[in-house]
Amino acid sequence: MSSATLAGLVGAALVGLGLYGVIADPQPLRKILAFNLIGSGVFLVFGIVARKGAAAGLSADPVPQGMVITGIVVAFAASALAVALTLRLFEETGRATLRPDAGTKPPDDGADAE
Amino acid sequence: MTEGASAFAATAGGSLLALPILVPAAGVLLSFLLGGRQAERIALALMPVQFGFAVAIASLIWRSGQPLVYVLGGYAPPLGIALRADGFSAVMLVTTSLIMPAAGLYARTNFATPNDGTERRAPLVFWTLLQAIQAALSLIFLGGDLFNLYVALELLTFAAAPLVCLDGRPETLAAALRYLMFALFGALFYLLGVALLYGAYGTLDIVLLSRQIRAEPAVWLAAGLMTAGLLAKTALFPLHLWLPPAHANAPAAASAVLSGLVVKGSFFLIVRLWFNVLPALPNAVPEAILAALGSAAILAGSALALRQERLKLLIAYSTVAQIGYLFLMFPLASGPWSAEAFSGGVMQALSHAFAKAAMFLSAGLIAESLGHDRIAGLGGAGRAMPVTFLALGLGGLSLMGLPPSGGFAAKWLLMKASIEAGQWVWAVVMLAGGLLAGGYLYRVLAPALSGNRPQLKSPPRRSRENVALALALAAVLLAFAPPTFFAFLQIGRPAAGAALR
Amino acid sequence: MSLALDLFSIAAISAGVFFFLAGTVGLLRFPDALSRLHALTKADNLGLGLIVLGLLPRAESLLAALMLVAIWALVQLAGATAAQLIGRAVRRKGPAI
Amino acid sequence: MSVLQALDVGLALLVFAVAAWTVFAPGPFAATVGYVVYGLLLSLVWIRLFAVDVALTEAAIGSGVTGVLLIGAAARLRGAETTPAEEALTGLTRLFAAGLCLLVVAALAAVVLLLPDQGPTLAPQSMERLPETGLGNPVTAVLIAFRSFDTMLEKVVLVLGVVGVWSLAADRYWGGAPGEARAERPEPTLAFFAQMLAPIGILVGVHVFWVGADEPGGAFQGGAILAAMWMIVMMARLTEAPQASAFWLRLALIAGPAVFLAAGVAGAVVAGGFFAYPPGLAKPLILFIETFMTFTIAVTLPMLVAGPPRREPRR
Repeated sequence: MSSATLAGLVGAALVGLGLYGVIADPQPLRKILAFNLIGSGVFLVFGIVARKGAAAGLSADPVPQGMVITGIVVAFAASALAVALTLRLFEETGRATLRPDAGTKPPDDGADAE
Repeated sequence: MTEGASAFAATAGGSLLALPILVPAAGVLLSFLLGGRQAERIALALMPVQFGFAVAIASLIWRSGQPLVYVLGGYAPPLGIALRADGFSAVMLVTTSLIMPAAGLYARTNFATPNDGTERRAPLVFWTLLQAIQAALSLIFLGGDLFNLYVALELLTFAAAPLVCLDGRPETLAAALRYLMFALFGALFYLLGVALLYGAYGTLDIVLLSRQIRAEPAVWLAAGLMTAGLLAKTALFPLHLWLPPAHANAPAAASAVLSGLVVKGSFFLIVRLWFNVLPALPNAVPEAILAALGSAAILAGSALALRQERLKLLIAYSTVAQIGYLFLMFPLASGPWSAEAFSGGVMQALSHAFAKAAMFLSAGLIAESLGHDRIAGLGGAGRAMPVTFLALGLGGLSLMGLPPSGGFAAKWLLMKASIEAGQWVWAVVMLAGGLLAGGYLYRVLAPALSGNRPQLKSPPRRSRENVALALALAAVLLAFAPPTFFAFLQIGRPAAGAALR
Repeated sequence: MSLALDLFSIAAISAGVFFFLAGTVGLLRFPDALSRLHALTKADNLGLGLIVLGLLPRAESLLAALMLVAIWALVQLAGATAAQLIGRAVRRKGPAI
Repeated sequence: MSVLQALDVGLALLVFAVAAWTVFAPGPFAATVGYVVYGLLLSLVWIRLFAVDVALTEAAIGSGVTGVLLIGAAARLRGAETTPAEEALTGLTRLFAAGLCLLVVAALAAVVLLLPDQGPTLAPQSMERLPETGLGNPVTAVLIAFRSFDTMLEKVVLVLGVVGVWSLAADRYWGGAPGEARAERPEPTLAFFAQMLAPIGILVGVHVFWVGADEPGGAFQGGAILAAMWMIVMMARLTEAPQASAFWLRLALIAGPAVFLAAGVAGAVVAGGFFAYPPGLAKPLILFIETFMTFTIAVTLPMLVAGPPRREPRR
């Protein structure tokens, strides 16, 4: 198995781990971490695609690499916005939770539905 | 490569396509730099310009009968990025450029900079992000490259999420965070699908991809991931949980834009994906799944709307239901009745955009005038503010699908297509949805039009009522769209060819 | 000559790896924060230093060799600062880790 | 199995194990520390994929700056670590979530294994058109020439990120400064470290940006290193974040996308198309744009980490 395929499998596993974290952990900060795991898994899939596109004297296709660099910067900005929201929510309410206040939504769709 | 060259022969006037993206983007940067009152001035000044671009693009497409194409930087796809506009893009651009100024004019009261020119938080953020939404939507409607469209999706998320919690109350913060999480999830899954498509075909250009796509595992997985991601952003049942609190808690002008336009952005991409990128797939099963989720959304959204105690939440849940109608076009839009179903779906997107924007603006006026938006406390309010309730009611016509309204035209077309296709079940769902919509609107309108006039905290300003009314009338006027309008929608629609297969 | 340099590299890098290993074991096994810190900083600095030393003869140019030394120096600086700060935090808040 | 393959497998297992730790670690703080380690390991994976530009970006932004952001957040969220009982998921939901994730992993792994060893690629086209740009690094050419539209818009996303983060300020703090005020007596160790490191780091950042035209590196990576230096100096409280209302700060935040956008529009006038570079002038123009982009990234990242304004503005 080439190191590229191995990295692709790691990417697949990271997407799965992150997805589990996003669904199963109710704390926003843990969800943000999990989102970053999914993100890096997705980037790794781009990475093996780039590596398998080695040609013309390049050891990896530069186009997906450019996309990953763009993606990493966007992912950071998204984390920053999510962190700022979480901290403000914590300051306002003393807790950090995604549950909207009771009454604004029916009781049957709780945090498990994320 | 010769084949590629013909697809990217720059069409006359193609450079026009870059402007509706670049001009509001420049507006965002300038507004943030100059701050204070300039943000509002720049935003409002650019709106007619944006309308001009949209109309110019539409008329160029109309005159040539062909989609417009523009290649950025002289680097033709697959290496570079192309912009493309077909009939559907053009009507969505025009619709956006009409609803934006309405929301802007309405919002001037809520987001005014004080007379001494001191910069305030909410106005600066609102006017800057409103332009960002405009830029992001333009890019979504015009983008011809799947990764470029990912950037557009993120642009839209970053512009829309902070608007939800602009007033800073804890429940709005939670709603915004939830919205952001769903949007991030959606964007990442979309991006994963993009990676797989690039890995399979080495291009992300929509036209080049559509020529090469075959039914193979990577494509199916990519299609599934991208659709799931976009559905989360469109809030199709059962991924709708973020929408009601977010749309109901945002300031009214922002709600109008979020509910009327922003969810249509990701819906537009689902249409692009299935009709423009993947028409070669045997897509009966996935399209039936989309329509089944749409049906569930119609029934569940309407039923939940019936149970709401606050007007804005009711309207937000009705968005959940009305989004469902959009997805009924999918199983119907291949086959001899495809043109009708496609037109019906687009008509639903347009009429809901106008109607829902009108209703959220009306609800905002009601909440400001009464000091609350509890449905139980609306008795007689229709007598105190008749124009507002007229706008609310006319918007409601479209939701119910009663004539004369764009919603009626949409549902009529979809129903005709489903009967012609022998797929009765969608027609039944549409009828049930119409009845339920009638039910929840009756709950609001019936008490409001009877009973004693309540004491208003402050009567709504006539100009703001007129803005809401104009949007509602636009939703009504769509019912009278001439046949040429439907012919225009078909320009550049690839499924027209697929219908022959 | 080259054989001698190779042997030198192998010896220095192996010694460096040993110090890293020892430091890691110390980090995991020592009972409290300060002694863990002690294990980590001593071993890491020495370990990295030996690895850099072993790599020096293999550097392609003088610039590359200087960069290796610079990396070592920067890690020294960062490691020393982090250790100082952690030590101070432990003294202030008690050794609860 | 060769030594290199064995190292690859070991690295893969390590990355996976640390990623699992960040999901399952008992506390958020421990999980966050795990994430930083994970980011550094990941940049090694990128090196093994021969994507050095990405490895630099991942180390600087994905692990470094994101790490500072998340650790800061975890520290401030201490006390909110316990999950209220009503929010804990039932075993059944967890099982369902795990099943769904396994399904996604299995499908993705299968598709990854099915990808051909020599896949479709744009490497030849990139190399063919690289000379027009005057650059030597094809990744930089993708970012600043072939797909410059993406990059410009992504810079606008960063500006929106700052607007979004600032929008979370309390009204009375609008226009004020985020982060901590400058200290009268800064912590001596940290201050010494910042004073030592910052000049070296700035040199390295500028170097990484400058070589990016021809070698791995560029505006993103260099900008991120410069950003880190400013963050360290602020963390040492030798200086404080500027006021959000400061005109120069706003100008710095938009300079990158604004210059990029202006150059793109100018292309329509002088080079026959939006975002086209006039032949022969491409390289100086690209370096000009990149200079502003580097500067803007260096200012934007610390502002995103610093959060919304937290002090009343001085007028």
